[in-house]
Amino acid sequence: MRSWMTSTMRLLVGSALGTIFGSALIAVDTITIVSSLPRTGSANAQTTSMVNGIKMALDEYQRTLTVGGTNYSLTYEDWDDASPERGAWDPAVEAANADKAIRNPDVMVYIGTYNSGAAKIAMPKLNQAGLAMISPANTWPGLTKPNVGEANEPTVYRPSGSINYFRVVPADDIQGAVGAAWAKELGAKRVFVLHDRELYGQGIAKMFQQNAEKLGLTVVGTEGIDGKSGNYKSLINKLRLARPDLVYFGGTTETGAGQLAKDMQSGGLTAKLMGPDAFYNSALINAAGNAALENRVFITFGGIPPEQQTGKGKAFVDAYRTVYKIEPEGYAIYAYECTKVALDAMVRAGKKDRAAILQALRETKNYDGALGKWSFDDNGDTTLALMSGNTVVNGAFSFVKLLGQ
Amino acid sequence: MSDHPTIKIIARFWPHALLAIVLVLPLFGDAIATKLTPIMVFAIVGLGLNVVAGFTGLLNLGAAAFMAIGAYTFAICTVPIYPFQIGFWPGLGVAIMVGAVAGTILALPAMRLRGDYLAIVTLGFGEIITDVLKNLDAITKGTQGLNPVAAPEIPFVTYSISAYKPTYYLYLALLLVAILLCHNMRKSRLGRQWIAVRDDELAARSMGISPARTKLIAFAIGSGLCAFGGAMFASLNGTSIEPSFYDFQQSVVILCIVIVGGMGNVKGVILGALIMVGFNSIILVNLTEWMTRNGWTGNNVLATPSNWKFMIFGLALILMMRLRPQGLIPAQDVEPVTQKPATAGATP
Amino acid sequence: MTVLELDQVTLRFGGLTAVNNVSFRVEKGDIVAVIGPNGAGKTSLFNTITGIYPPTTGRVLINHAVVEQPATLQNKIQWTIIGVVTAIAVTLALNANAIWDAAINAHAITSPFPWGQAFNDACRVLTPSAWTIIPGLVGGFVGASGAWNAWRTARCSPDLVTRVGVARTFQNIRLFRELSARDNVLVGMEPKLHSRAWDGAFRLPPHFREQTEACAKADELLAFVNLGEVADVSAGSLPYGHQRRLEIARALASQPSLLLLDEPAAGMNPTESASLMLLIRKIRELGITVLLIEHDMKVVMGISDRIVVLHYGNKIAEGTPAEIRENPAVIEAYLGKEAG
Amino acid sequence: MTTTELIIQLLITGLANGLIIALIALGYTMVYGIIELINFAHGDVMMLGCFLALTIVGLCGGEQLSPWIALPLLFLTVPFFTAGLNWSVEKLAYKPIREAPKLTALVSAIGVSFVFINIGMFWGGLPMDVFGGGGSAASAKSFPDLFGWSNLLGEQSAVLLTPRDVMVAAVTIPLMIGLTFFINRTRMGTAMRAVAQNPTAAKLMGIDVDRVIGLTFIIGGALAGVASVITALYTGSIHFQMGYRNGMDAFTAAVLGGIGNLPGAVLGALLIGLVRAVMEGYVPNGGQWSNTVVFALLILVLVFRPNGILGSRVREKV
Repeated sequence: MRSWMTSTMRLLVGSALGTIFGSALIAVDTITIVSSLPRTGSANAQTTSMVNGIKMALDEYQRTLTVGGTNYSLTYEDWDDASPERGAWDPAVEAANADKAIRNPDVMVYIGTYNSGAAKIAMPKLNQAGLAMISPANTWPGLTKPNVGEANEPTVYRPSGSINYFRVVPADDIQGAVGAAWAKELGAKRVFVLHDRELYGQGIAKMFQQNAEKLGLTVVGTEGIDGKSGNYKSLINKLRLARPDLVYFGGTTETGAGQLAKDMQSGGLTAKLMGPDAFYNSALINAAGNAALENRVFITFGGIPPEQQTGKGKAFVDAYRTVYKIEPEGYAIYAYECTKVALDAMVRAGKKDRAAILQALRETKNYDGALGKWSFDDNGDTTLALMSGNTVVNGAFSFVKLLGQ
Repeated sequence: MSDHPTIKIIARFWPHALLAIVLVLPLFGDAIATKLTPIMVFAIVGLGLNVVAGFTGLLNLGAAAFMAIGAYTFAICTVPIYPFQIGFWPGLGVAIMVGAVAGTILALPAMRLRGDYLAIVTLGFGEIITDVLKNLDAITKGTQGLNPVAAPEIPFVTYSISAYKPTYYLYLALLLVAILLCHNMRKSRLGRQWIAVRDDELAARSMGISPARTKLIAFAIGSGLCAFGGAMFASLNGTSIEPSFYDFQQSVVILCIVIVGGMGNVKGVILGALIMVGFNSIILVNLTEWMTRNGWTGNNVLATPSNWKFMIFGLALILMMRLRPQGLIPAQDVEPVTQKPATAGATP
Repeated sequence: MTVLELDQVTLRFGGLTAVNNVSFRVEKGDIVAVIGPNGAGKTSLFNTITGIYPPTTGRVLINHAVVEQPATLQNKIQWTIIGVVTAIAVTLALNANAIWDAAINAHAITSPFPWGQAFNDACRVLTPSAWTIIPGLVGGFVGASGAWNAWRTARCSPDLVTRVGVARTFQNIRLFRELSARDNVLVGMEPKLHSRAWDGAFRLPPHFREQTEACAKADELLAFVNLGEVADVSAGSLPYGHQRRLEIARALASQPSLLLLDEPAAGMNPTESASLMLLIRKIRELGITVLLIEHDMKVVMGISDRIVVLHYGNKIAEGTPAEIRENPAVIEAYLGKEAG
Repeated sequence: MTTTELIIQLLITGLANGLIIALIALGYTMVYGIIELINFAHGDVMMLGCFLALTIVGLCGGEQLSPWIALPLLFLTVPFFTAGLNWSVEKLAYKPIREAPKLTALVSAIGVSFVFINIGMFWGGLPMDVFGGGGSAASAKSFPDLFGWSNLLGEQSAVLLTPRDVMVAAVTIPLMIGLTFFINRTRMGTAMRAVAQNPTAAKLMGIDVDRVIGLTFIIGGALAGVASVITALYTGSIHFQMGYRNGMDAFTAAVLGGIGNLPGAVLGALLIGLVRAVMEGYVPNGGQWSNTVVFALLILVLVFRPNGILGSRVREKV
């Protein structure tokens, strides 16, 4: 009687605490995958598409996975690392997400983050806990590569000494180089480099500038602009004074890429506009309209764009269109690939164990996924260096050529 | 508050109950502790703003800037890439001092300004600080943020960084110290000066109080506390985070912490921090997860729970102000600043 | 002995002359009343005496001295220091990136760090150029002139006047509504308190010593004005008559040598004003000189030693109550020409 | 580009941006003058106005719509909507707490601002072509270019003057003159000034204070509505978080000129527009310092003129 009461009490208290604090009751037959992405605020359009990608990957497995002969049900939790009062990722929330993931024994893989700044907070925590983290969107090179970012990167993110962080998206140093080479190919001689003074934008602008100078292009100006500014009409004046034939903007559609394209057009500037993968989403076309973009904007993007996909990539894009009735955003396929490679690693690990799964991820070689055939290198980076050059035609992204071959 | 006995008991004893809960909560697992520590940090920042906005009545819309100053000072003093590396405790000390000096510098030109002019100057100061932190990238590493900064440490005790309980109790102790200091200051001569200046500046001047000096002290102490909180936050996250984190939005959150609980009283700030930060990191998160788990979601923009966060947050603020315009703990319920000391006998 | 002397004081607001060339003296131990029709400039005169509006021309002498922060050498040094510090700060801030790059980022983080070398490198970056000097000079100028401007506006301010022993009450009661009655008195005691901010914050002995003493004194004063019962009630919730008396207690708390009462009997019934007269006499017995503005002629004639009459900002008469009662100019001012 | 041309160009962009800020600032400063509330939601009212404008344009044919139909259509609908919105906000969120401490209303305004931001985001999810089909609700939306790209000074001219620069001036300047006339010459304007001076006295004089406050919010909202149409046409894109920046610039302008003072708000706004134009359009790396310069200027002005450039000194009644 007594023991019955105690256990009931424990169950009640446990479930009460569970509902209050969100720690799910321990269920032996569940593998949980969580994603930590900014779901509130301006990145919402992009992350919604990414979450859709993750869900599609799980649905392909009917939400069950056989690992080492045991059937596990796959649960997915879509965590928000943004807070409404900030309208963007929030360090406190990201830290809490990481801690929550560590403390939930069912969580085997942490998909995220969207912002490299957020990754810097989650990475050391997850590293110590030995939980695998795969990012579909972080591109700051310093997160994985030595001698590219700050002096102490990436060792600061690896307090345990081993690697637990992987990314399926090529880092900015590759993209910067590819962008600069393409700019030269497009006939640009004078380039003006703009950035939005955010971690991502400033980083990639720096990479582009270094490579452009290496290739003999003249950088006629660099400028940090305000991503929240209402319009860039004044800035256009400065650009007109510098007479560039290509403007590179290290920024995102959330930090004014569309507005910049629009103002360049209305300001009578004929220079081309080049941007990184963060331009590659429908939000850019929504924001700037076709007229300001058509054959004026040039975008580098890791991997092959949806409409050029063949095989698994094409299957993903088609399935996405069928299920969600809209085009997938740029990062959706990466989120999808993250999830797929994680599930693959679990199967290869053969047991529900963080260390084993981590080891299996490290050993991922020649994975044949939606993005093509690729491996994780020793830093946890994808070996995928193939990028595509795109522009906009008729209100839709249009593939121009493959880059970085 | 209402005269109903139950409410009276709650009103009287909730701080004690809260303290008891907070003391034992980590025993139920680290998950909750990790969520409460940021709330403690924001409570300290709120206490700092409360000295300026609550006690002295100066509307400060730049509290996050002082947090940033604290976080970055602490980071510069402790990161391994710079030669200072003075460690956690000295770092906190320096952060408080730099914060206090920055507060004084801001207050100097702002001293003569009426309420709302001061508000915009502090708002501008906040924008300037974020801009400067971004632009001085040789020092602050711009948008990269500085890391790793010193982790919290307890003197003479060693523990693994991943153990959360020691940090939890350390931060709780620091919060209690901050609460005690604010309480003491309010009950002392300084507190009387602040409230006198807030209630009627001209009358206070006519009583021999120099409002400029009083406001300067309030700004120095308040900014020092905000910087203290900022340094603690940086230490907790292991990085100074990025400059744009300490923007106007953050200042608004801190201001809401102070106002929602009830301006000018210490208990109110604690309650405000619990509600404002806890609402987001506990209630909204769990609500979203619960809705997701029950399949209440879809691909429509309206059917995604996190898309409603702004709305819920905003409506909560409006309703809270509508139902309790004076804040949750109105100033009238607060006992007098100076109570009769036992030793001072009644005069005939 | 003269406690207060007005020497040809004039106060103008734009085109309006509120006080015009008024001179009179108040001797120690006197009760002096200032009367005059509405808008005669009485309250403006009080505000001039207490330093709220410095006189446009003329002087206010309290205990034979003008209360004003003098532009001493110390002030001038202060402005200079603020200017120089601002200049240095602006220069350093504008070159912070370069300095830091040269001094810190250029050196490997070794232990011990080559501080001397770092300092030299920093100095090398800061070689004079237009970019380092001009913004610094501008900043320095702004800093110094800002400090001067702040001093100029605070040169003559009520808190200084209070600190030399002049306390006042207000025509429209200005208590600290959210403080208790006792706290109001304690605020009035400010000029006599010396404990430091940290004494209170850390509860050091000076805080307790002073707190105990001051509270005892405050309770004594509250009892003096018959408010002993309501010491812990917040001032805003006291009845009107109590508030008037509390204002007096608060003013007395600074132990003034001169007390200015601005219409203390306003809104009082005859019984209340009678007890107010008693109170004012009791205050005089404490050795405090009283200057009051009052419309209630019964009070004025009953307690004043001397009366000053203002009309449209001009002093039209001065003398004992008996003299004023007979003065044709005063009668004319109050009742108009026909009656005179 | 010669120096003269450069200066003219900077003046054109600076003044056009300044005039838009001024329209929003007028709403801020009027509301502040009357009830001493910093109406944080004002910028977001303008943002919702932009979304309505885009919806209307979308319903009427998008890019193909002639500006001569679009302009009257928008100016006749959007200001009514924003005025109504502002008025209801006042009735629902501010009026019930008018007696409470000033900061209570401020938090309420912040709350309203958050709600509007959320509504703006949902609005962007409407399944219309102009909203990109509604698939990505949170992204910025392009506003159709109703005016074309011609340079009014001829294609050869180094100075660029577009029809939209002219439109900004042609709409805002008469509006401001009209507003000044309304405030200074009409009965209702006098009542508004009276309430701003002393609400209690105004009430005793038989002025319906509630009505005057309501009217102030209506006028402020209508101005924000006009501003939203102009902004949408001028910048060519709208976003659900655009209210914050526009609101902050406008608020700064209002304070710089002396809050509560209508010409002051316009002057402050033009000043901010020009400073930004020079910083962003000429000074090397000026873009990243333009906020700092604007606010440093504000602090400097307030050190020497604590009530703003045109603000009159408030003499406290003793």
